[in-house]
Amino acid sequence: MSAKTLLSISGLHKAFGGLIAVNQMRFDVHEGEIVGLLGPNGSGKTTVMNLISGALSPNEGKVVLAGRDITSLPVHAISHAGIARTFQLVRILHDLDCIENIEAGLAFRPGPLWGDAAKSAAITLLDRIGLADHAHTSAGDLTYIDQKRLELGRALALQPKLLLLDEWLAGLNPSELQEGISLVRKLKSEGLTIIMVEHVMDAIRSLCDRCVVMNAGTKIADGPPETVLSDPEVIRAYLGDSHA
Amino acid sequence: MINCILKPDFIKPVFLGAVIFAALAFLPSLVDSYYMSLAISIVSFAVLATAWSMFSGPTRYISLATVVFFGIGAYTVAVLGEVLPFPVVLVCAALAGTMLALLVGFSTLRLAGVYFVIFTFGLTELVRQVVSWYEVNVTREMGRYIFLDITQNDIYWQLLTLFAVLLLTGFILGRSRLGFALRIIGEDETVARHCGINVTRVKVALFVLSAVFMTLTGAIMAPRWTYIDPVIAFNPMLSFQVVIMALLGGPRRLLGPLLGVIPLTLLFEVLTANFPNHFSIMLGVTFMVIVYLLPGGVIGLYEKYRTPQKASPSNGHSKTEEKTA
Amino acid sequence: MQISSRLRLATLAAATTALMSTAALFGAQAQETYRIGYAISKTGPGAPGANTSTIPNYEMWAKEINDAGGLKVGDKMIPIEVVEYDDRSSSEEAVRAVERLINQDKVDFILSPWGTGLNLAVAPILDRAGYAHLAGTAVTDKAPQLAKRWTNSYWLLGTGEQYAVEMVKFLEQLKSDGKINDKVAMIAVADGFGIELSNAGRDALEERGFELVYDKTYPLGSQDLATIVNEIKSLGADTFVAFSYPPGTLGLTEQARVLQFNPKIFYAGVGTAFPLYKDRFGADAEGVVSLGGASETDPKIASYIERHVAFAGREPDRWASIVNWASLQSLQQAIERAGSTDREAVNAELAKGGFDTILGTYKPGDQNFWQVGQWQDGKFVGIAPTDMEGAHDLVFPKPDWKGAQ
Amino acid sequence: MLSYAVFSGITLGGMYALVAMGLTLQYGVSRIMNLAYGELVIVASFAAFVLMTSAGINPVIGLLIFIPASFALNWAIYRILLSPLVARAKNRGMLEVDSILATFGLLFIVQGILLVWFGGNYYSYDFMNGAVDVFGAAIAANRLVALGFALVFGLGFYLVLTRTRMGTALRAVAVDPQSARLVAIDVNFAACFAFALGGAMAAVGGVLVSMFLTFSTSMGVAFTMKALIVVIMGGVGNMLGALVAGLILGIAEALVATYIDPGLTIAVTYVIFLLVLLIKPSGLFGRTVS
Repeated sequence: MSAKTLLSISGLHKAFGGLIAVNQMRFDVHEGEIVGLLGPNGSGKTTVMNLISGALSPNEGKVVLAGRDITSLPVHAISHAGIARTFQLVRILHDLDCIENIEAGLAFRPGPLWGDAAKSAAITLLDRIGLADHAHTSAGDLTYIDQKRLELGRALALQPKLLLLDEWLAGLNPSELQEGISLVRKLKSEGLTIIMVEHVMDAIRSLCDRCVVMNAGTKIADGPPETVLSDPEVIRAYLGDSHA
Repeated sequence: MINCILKPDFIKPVFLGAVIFAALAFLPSLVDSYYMSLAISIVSFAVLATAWSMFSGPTRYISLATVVFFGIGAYTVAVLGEVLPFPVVLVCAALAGTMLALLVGFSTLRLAGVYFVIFTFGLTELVRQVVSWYEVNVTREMGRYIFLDITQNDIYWQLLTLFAVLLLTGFILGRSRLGFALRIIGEDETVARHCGINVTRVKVALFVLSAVFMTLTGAIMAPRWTYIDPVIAFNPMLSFQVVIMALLGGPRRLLGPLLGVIPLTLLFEVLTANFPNHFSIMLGVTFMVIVYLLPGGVIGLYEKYRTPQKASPSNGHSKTEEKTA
Repeated sequence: MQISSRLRLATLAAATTALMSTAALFGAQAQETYRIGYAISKTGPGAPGANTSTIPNYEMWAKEINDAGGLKVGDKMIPIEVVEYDDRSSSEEAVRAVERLINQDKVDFILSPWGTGLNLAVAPILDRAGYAHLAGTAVTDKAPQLAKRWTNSYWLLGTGEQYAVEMVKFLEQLKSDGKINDKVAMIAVADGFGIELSNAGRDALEERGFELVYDKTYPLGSQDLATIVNEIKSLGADTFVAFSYPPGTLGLTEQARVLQFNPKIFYAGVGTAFPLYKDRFGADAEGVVSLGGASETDPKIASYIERHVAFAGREPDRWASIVNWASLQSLQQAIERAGSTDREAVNAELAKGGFDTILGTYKPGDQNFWQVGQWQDGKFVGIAPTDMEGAHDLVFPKPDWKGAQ
Repeated sequence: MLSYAVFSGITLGGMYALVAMGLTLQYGVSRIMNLAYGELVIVASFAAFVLMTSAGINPVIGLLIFIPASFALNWAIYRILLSPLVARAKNRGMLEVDSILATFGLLFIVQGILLVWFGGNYYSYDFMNGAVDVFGAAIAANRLVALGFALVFGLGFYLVLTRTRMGTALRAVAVDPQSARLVAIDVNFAACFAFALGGAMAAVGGVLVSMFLTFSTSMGVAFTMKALIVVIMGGVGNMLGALVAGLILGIAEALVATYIDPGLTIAVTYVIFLLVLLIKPSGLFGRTVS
């Protein structure tokens, strides 16, 4: 775990009107690591993801990727810098088929692929995420898990340094969940760095190297999953005072 | 790009299109000048509606600025027509249209829905007022005369060429990365951004491209009228007509607008020719009929046009990120 | 859904084509009538003007001729058949309508549309097809050149310059008589007409030693001119000149009345000679000066006005209507003189002139009508050119506004 | 000079506001982008003209007839022509496009009928043109009447909308028709009522402006566009916003005409309008679009 720091956020602050969603947030992510971003609903996890991916820009603070300050860059530039994401509510291009959905990721990255090269790369990638049979299916016609796979595939097509998964495992049935976990594990073994917002504890325990826990917009814990999950403050945040 | 062009699924439609356009070029030798003037109406509206749809189809921005660019083109000819050779004038018109489109594009594309609609309408009035003011106070010449030896047939051929170029551009665009980016933006702007697409730049590029064709249409049409003043050049009815034709035909397909332009131009013509004193009433009734009795005509196309996924009940293009976790 | 919508469109197109071919069929009927065609602004921004000075004249002319049994061509009486279109105040519509009149309806003669823009738009087409063009409502400084460019075109209302200069000559006389000071306030509508007249007026005024204390324009469509009148009121000009369109003319007069702005000369552009103006301001119209004028003591003119009232329910305006009527009278006489409906023969007769009209002996394009007129005792009489027969003396100074009810 | 410019600007702005208020109700509450709005204004102008010139009845008294008549007419327009569109629209965007197309048709029909009846001529009549001295500035009485109506309506409706049960219901429908339904508001009735009320206000505007403007059958579109600008600038559905936006435009026009160039009066209204749109797209008093 002494690998280089890939992502470093510090002093991150975001308010919507009077509501402070993220307050003085800071943590680092090292290369090859899977970091779980945990916390009760409304604690600001997705806002942090949006701040990292550029969908929102912070009021204060810094996001540094591989030594480069990417704070407040436009979304597409952050994407070019090497951050890809999936969305809490799955977002695919419904009227396009699976190949085209993947091509969307291939065609506009640095070192873009287009035409025949993109097509064959897309098919390879579909194979890797287990959608080879659906190459020409409209994305809107896929099952929920397949849509999630496709969205992940599109993110991978961008060849990111850092992948943000926002509750990517939520809503899956037990067997789908196992497939999902092994897919993410495969990605880690290929050396990809991942931040995942997740509520599924099995997944967190089996996948994450480290967890950052948020409550009411601030970080309350940071460490290996077992340590963090037994931290009294974390338990209090999730379950209320009486359980501490 | 090259190998893409050489593919049969590219060559075939282009070849077919070339044959059709070549055939259409012989129209002047077959019909009298009344039908030629009707043909000019159809082709000019075809260019305008197709160019409008090129930008508005995928992005769903309803622009009423068509006549701004059309008028700029017409005015360029009025100002430079007797000074420079006509092809050079056309280039100048295209440049003027590009400049204005860049300015408008970068400042307004963040407006959504009806605000963009009203903005573009306001822009038409503003440009008309500014041109008037300039002519009154600077050139002291209101109303310009265009005495160019350009015949009706010349105008027809020029418009036909412009339409051919536009369709070819649209066709190539549909197969290019830019066109693909536009399709993604039309589906989901947020995803497009996260895929690394510079959405603003793509939109502005398309806005400029469509504006250039509108400007050129105005430039080509201007010699037909001999006399141009701001009221003639910036008549807002033109923008409305283009929107309605494009919406009726279907703005998300390359040839869709043509399906609105042909029947509506002919319908207007029949009404004009047969009901000189009741044109307004007949036109109004026709509109009502289209809206109420042909929901397949407007609404069906509209659904296809505006809301491909049922998940976005709000105005399609202002999807915002979920703000809190 | 998609297929059915396409199908519907196809049906629509088919129906459209069917309708069009019937239209063409009607157009092709040949019979013993003289076919008069015109496309004019029945709707759009040009409609009020066209309805005031042109449409009633066209309709009344056709009716009077047909009531009399038709045009007397040789020894036959040929009735007039009218084909009319609405150009919706658009150049493109006007162009297409004229093409339709020429090629589809194959009319014998085409009457002019309303306004400078549309007359210029159709002029080359009429010229190419060999039709004469009696442009009744175009005021353009290029009128002499245009008449040369298109040989059978007649620019009946002449140039903007002539009205402005005639008016200024009048003012010069008043100034040298010591009746008015050398200060003039001028306002013009920002449209071709207003700008041409104000350009000519400015040059003519400055040449004759007047000082323009106010020289601005207002945008077309603006009726709210209170601030302009208020400012002008404070400038001490004895002469107020507005080259305005009817809504502006009425607005300016109204504000002058409200503000009790009483210059010695109150000149307001198009619209003053309209019956509307007298209806609106009643006795306060007295003394207001504008372009146009009519010699109502002339029995021909009096009869014309009377017939116009009977036909259209209102008086004609005292400027373009009169010139238009004279040109229509000329056309009738040209056809009858030619003794044939042959277009070239009629055109040749038109070019000869010498017609007996409400403007006296007249050739289309003659500027022998009043350039400056004034409301006097409920009549809009001609006052300049002063050497024209029947010229009235100026009522001077304009009586103060009596004010509204 | 300054005070006169400001006063005449205020009367001018009052007229803009007056003409726009009905549209802000129709568009804000009923969600109908009514392109035929200006035609309804003109219809009222013609009605006032006919009443004045043929029966000699004072237009202000005529309002007693025009207001209920226009209310009924607009009620019928909504019930017969527009409610089918409302019923079939799946979302706001769809209703917007539908209502634009339908009222565009209505615009031509109304204009066509007026044209058949009245022809294309200019119309104007003389009523209450006497000057009234307002702090040393002579202003025509009819304009002051129009300004008075604008102020009364603007402030009155603002109070009605914010202080009464009916007003709260209308505002609820304006903000969110779905949720309004949940709290037992009859949304259809409220929308229809607001549309009819907007139409009645259009008639008031039409009658009052006919006292001092020259009008013709083809002028409706100009009113629609001016009203639309005021509505969007003031914030859709906001009466007070319409009043303020109207006054701003009026005063700006008068100041520009006095101190810069009367040739720029229309240009300046559009410049202000476009700037407001760019800086605050939801209008001066509008809620930010979420």
